Amino acid sequence: MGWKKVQYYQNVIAVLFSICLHLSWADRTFTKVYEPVSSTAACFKRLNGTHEIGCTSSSRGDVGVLHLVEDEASLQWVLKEGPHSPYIVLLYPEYFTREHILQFQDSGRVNGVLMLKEKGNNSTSLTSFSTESSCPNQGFGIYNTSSSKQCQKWNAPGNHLLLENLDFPIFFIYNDTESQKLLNCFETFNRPINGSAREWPLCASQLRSFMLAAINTPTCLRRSSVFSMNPGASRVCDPLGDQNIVASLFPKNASETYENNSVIVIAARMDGASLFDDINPSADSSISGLVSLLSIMKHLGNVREELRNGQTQSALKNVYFMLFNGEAFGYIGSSRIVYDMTQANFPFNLTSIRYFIELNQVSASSNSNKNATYFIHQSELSQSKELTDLLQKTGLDSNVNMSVVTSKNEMGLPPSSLQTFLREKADLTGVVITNHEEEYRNKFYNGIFDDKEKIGFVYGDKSVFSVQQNIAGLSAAVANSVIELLLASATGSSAPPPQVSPDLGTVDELLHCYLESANCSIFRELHGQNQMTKAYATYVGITRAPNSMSQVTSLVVSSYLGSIVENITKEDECWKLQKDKGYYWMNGSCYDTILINTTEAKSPAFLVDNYDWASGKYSTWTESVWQTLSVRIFIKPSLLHEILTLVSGVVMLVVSFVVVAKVNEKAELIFPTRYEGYLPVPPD
Amino acid sequence: MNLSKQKNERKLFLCQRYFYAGFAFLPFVWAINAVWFYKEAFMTPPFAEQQDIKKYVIRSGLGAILWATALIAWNIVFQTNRVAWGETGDDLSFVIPQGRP
Amino acid sequence: MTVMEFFGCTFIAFGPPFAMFYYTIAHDPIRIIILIASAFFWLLSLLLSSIWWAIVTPLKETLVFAVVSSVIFQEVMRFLVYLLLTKAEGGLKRVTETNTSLVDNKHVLAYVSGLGFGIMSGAFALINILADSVGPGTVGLRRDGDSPMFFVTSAITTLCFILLHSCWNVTFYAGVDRRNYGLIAIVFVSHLVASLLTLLNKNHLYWVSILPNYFNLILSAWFAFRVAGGRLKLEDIRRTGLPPVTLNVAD
Amino acid sequence: MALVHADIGSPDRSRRDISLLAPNNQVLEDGKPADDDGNVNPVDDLEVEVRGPTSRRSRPTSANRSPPGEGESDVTNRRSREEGSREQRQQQRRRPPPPPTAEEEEEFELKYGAKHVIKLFAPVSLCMLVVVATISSVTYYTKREGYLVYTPFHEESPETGSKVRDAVFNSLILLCVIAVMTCVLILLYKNKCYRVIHGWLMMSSFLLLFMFSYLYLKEVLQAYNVPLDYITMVLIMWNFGAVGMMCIHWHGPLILQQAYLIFISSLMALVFIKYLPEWTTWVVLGVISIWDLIAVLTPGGPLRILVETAQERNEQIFPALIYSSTVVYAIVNTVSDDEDTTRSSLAGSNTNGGVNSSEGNLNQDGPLGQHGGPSGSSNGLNPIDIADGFTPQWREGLESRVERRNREAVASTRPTQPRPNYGTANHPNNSQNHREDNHNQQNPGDDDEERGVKLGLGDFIFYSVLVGKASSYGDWNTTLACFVAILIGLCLTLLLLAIFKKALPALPISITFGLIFYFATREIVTPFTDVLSSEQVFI
Repeated sequence: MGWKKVQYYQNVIAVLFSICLHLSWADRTFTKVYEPVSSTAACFKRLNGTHEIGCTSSSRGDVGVLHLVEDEASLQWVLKEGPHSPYIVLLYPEYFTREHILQFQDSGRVNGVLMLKEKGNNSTSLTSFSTESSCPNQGFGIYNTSSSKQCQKWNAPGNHLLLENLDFPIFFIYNDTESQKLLNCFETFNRPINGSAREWPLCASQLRSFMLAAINTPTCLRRSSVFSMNPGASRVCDPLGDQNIVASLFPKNASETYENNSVIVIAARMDGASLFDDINPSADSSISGLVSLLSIMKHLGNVREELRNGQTQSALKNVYFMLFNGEAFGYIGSSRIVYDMTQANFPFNLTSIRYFIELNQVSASSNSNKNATYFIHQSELSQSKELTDLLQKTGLDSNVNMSVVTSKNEMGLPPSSLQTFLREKADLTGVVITNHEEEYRNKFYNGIFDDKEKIGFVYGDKSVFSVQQNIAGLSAAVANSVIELLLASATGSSAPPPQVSPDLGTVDELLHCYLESANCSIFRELHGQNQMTKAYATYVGITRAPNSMSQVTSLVVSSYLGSIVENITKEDECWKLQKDKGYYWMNGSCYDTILINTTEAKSPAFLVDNYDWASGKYSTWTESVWQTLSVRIFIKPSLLHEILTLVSGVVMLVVSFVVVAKVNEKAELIFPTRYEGYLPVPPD
Repeated sequence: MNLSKQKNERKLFLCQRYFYAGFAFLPFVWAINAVWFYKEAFMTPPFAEQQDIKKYVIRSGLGAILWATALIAWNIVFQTNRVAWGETGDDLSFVIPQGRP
Repeated sequence: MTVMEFFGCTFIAFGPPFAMFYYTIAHDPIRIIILIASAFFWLLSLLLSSIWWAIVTPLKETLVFAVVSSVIFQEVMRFLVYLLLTKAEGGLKRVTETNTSLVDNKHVLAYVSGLGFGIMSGAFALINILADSVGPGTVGLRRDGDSPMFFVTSAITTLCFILLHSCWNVTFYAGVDRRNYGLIAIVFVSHLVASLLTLLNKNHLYWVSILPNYFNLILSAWFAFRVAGGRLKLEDIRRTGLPPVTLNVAD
Repeated sequence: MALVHADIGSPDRSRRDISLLAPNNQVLEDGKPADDDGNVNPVDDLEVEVRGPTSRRSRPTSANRSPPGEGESDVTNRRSREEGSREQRQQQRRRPPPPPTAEEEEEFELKYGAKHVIKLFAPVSLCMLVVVATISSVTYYTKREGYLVYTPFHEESPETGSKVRDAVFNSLILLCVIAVMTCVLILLYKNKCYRVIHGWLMMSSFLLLFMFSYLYLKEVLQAYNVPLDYITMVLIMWNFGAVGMMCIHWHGPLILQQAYLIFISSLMALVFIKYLPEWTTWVVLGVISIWDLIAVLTPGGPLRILVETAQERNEQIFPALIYSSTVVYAIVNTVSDDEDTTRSSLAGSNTNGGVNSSEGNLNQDGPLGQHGGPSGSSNGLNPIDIADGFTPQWREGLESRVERRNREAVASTRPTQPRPNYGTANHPNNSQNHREDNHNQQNPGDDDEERGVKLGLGDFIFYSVLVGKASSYGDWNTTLACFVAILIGLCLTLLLLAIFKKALPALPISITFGLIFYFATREIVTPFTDVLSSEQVFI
């Protein structure tokens, strides 16, 4: 009862306090002055062993007068003629080209760039947009600098801006209403009237993307460690990295070891990259391969028992699925796994690998009534006739053409995770399946526009030549050939080998999940009901912060390769066994996920003691820490106006001092002091 | 405390103590000494201890100036070469500026 | 960066008051205390009028009522300060040892507390605006007619009001002192007029509001000057120590 | 000669004065039996000095004492009176002056009060300024990074009820700690454990001067992104800290000592602002000022006991944790046991005379002054929360509270003690030869300094906490309102001080005003003024 009273009083006080402790800036002056621009994505800073790339602003943010670059005239205006420099350039993607950006940088008249979405809703106006290097992951592959094939222009449209060090901030505004704000501000205040500049005040903008790191990875790591010793100070950069997903088809008990050439590895990469923070759909760059690998897992998972019975005598003991992360930045994931293998921190080592099948960019939409064609790339040193034949055969069964790229091709092996394996073991038998023979068919490689429209994905499109149809076909083909490989060497296989047929539904749904909205049936079942309605970012991110992309993917893998534990029906029991048995409760049942593992995708460069950062053996990318990323627009007064205000203020001060001083010393005379106090004069 | 209240021996005593204290890498103390006793040393009508006070004031003033110049010189050197020194520069740094080399 | 604008506006608005403070008040502790006290009382009046504004809903819509009521509150508070000072005067007499003028010439008292009123009102009117004026931008992004002169005009008007308050105080005290209610009426009316004029700023009729206000300031200053028995021709004062002519509005 | 002449002038009035003084005999028997011309002067002098310019009645006397022709200008008049008073003061050395009567005391209070109120306004404002400037420029002090162990409830829950409960509990815990500390302090004080206490005081101020200034330096540099090397840093910190210790615990220029005290208290305030949870801060401010009231004014109140003990032991309150608007005499006293040679010389000014007279307790006097605070922190140190790693803040938390405690011990203007002081002070001077006299001539205005108003750093700290917290929300109107409210509160407190002539708590009035105006302004006034200023309407 007494407690009730106390409670009551507390509530009273609570009400009083809650009245007292809210804030409203409704009428503060800065709301008149500044208009924040939301839904922006910033270009940020990354560092490697020797350089820093990306953008940074000054700590207070860079200010400039807005100007829209839409044609040569306006470009010249910004670069030469315009009287109001520095400028903040407002432009459409087609003007976001290497030479323009570099011109801006050299002119010294540009304090920042704001890129808008391309005009209109259809993103088809853009023919190519790739900020990635024209030869991706150059120097990390098997081709060393001496080789002529070190930089083949696989990514022809690539303008390498992702790897430039730009000294002004760049933002991408992906929301039309926000971009309209900027355009209106420009039109109202700034747009030159028939060639003559407007008068002050002009519409200006302030871009804040201050990056804490500097110079290069060793420096910023060193400084981070220095800071971590100081209380209250912060890290300045973090290594890129996340989780690889490694799953095996059959269980392997700890004691047994695989003899040589007894394992098939099917691999794909999970991550993409882009110039801007948090926007990297990379539909073709990575999602296509990822989805097709997932679908292969599902196929093989379904026929696991038959295979297990069939392949007992087979020389091929197991199939390993690998999803590499951070491949876009110097093969972080794969190089780490290879490193672990060489360090014997992995279930098997390189020599155990019989076949290595990698699915790279595999989104093929065929509009004519002939099958889509996929290309099988191999390294010169390790050709494998029977594998390619097999793939071609099974491909035809599920109506996809597989054409083997002849070794006479000058391009060599395209950038792929296989290269890191070949680096350690040159004669590894591996194939890379892609949708391109020479340079990429994907003109938006590792760019912000590499989205579903570019690969022509339409959710629920059942037509024969749709993307999902082709990917499903490819996956079925690979799955079938793996099945044959597993069973072929088996002596006296009794039952006929199982066949899988393209699973359109799964591929369609997965593409929808990864490209359109994470709020799809699969993810909701596995990862909880509250999913965001946009697709997950594919950027690998930093090791400290696990990204949800790999988390949810590992769940998908578990649901395909894991086995449901029948006898456990209660959630808490399932969780109890998570530690030792690797049980995982999802989708209303308890999965045994012992076969599915995630390994750290952090570059070996950060593990090797006193690693030579300049050597370029491993990826050394780190990402700078930043505090705020913000864009706001406002009216900037003319310098003259400011100076006049200041001067008049100072004059006022001086004059008043003089006047008051003069008056004050004459005060006795001006105001004669006769005693007229409020009280009557005291009698003497 | 209020110097003008102090007896002359007292002033001398204080001035002396401050002067000797300054040798413990305390140029600030010397500076204070110089400023604090300046009036006593030069402005007031002469008294017995004034000569010593003068001596101490002058010496500590010189010491302070010496220290100041040395410190400024060192800081100029450091600020200009910090980046060039690389790791040593960072190790020497109490506060490393963020976002620039 | 409009840091320049910040300093400019600060000097415009608070330069003259600071000068007055420095030369006429800073040297005398009692005056400082009186200044702060009257500032505090202005704060009270502001508190009252904002409570009034908060509870009486129609005021929220139309600022006119709020302005009128707050003017009334301020004048009442002015009177209270007068009473307080009168009560305290005995103490003051004993206390002030440095200069007798504070008590002998009561207008000094009035002026000091008036300056306190003014400085406080000026501070509350401008300080947040000044704080927001630091930064790259200035007012005028919204096209619904925010003018880039916002900061400057605010500063100028603030200065006007600070000076007005000290003049009003002198006149007002003299009025109460001599039971001369004409002077009080003058103060009240001129305060009302000044405040109501600033309502025009919303429509950016700056000249319409600022010029009359400064004219108003000149008038009030003249009144205050005469009431305080000020004389301009210093040389003939020197020659013949004429007793000052004090203005009487009532008759 | 002129002296005597001047004095013979008014024997009858002097008698009247004596009769006036008759009631407080304890002083009279201190002094030698007073013959006329000796006894008159101080009183007369006193009277002149008090009524001086304002009361016409005393003009003639001062006029005929000062050389003719200087009478009309007020300034010269005063100067002449000064000289007069000096002469009188020499005589005071020889004869114990009768203490001023109550009303004269009051006039002294008001007269010097006004001066000292300003002398306190300046540092208080300065302290607040430092805090506010830091808060609004260095984000470190507004970031939430942990808590004191005092405040186990961290107000994390979203709903208001539990937040308030947390805040209340936190502040109650704090209050209990304070109470315990106070009692501990009093015990130590009564048992004269001066050495311990002194040690702790040195240690805690050492901590403040080095560790917290170090953190402050670091944060400021980082806020402005200025590189600095360890060598310079070490040198700066070492010099800063060492000089601080010298000025606070030994000798230093008054201005420097005051600067250090101000800086220390603003550091402390910043620590509180950083490590106290949101609402706890406000509740604590309220609770502490209430506690203040109780502890100082209730008969059994610990602080009151403290004050009384201090007075009956006739002990100077020490400088280390008290901001004095004038010279702090405890310094002089501590010196006297440093050095024998100074003793005779010290006897020169009447305060130093006190040293000789009551050598015994004055030797501990220096140290005595210096303890109190740390005794608190010494016991406060037990519950250090290593997990939080806020040992220092923790210790400071305690210490400052104890400082607060000392404050009331001292927040009285000196005239509460002058009677014993005069008595003891001037007694031995009779034995002094006249060499001192010329020495004394060059330091007039002892009386002013006699009457220095002293304010504990605790007040500085909590005022600054309030204002700093108010400013941390970015609304300057609120900050300004709190500032003015606190100053007015301080004014009233000092007025009451002058009236009641006893140690008063300096927190309650100011903090109450401050809190009222904080919430009122934030909730009611600011919306109004924002509307006005956004529409450029002036009232």
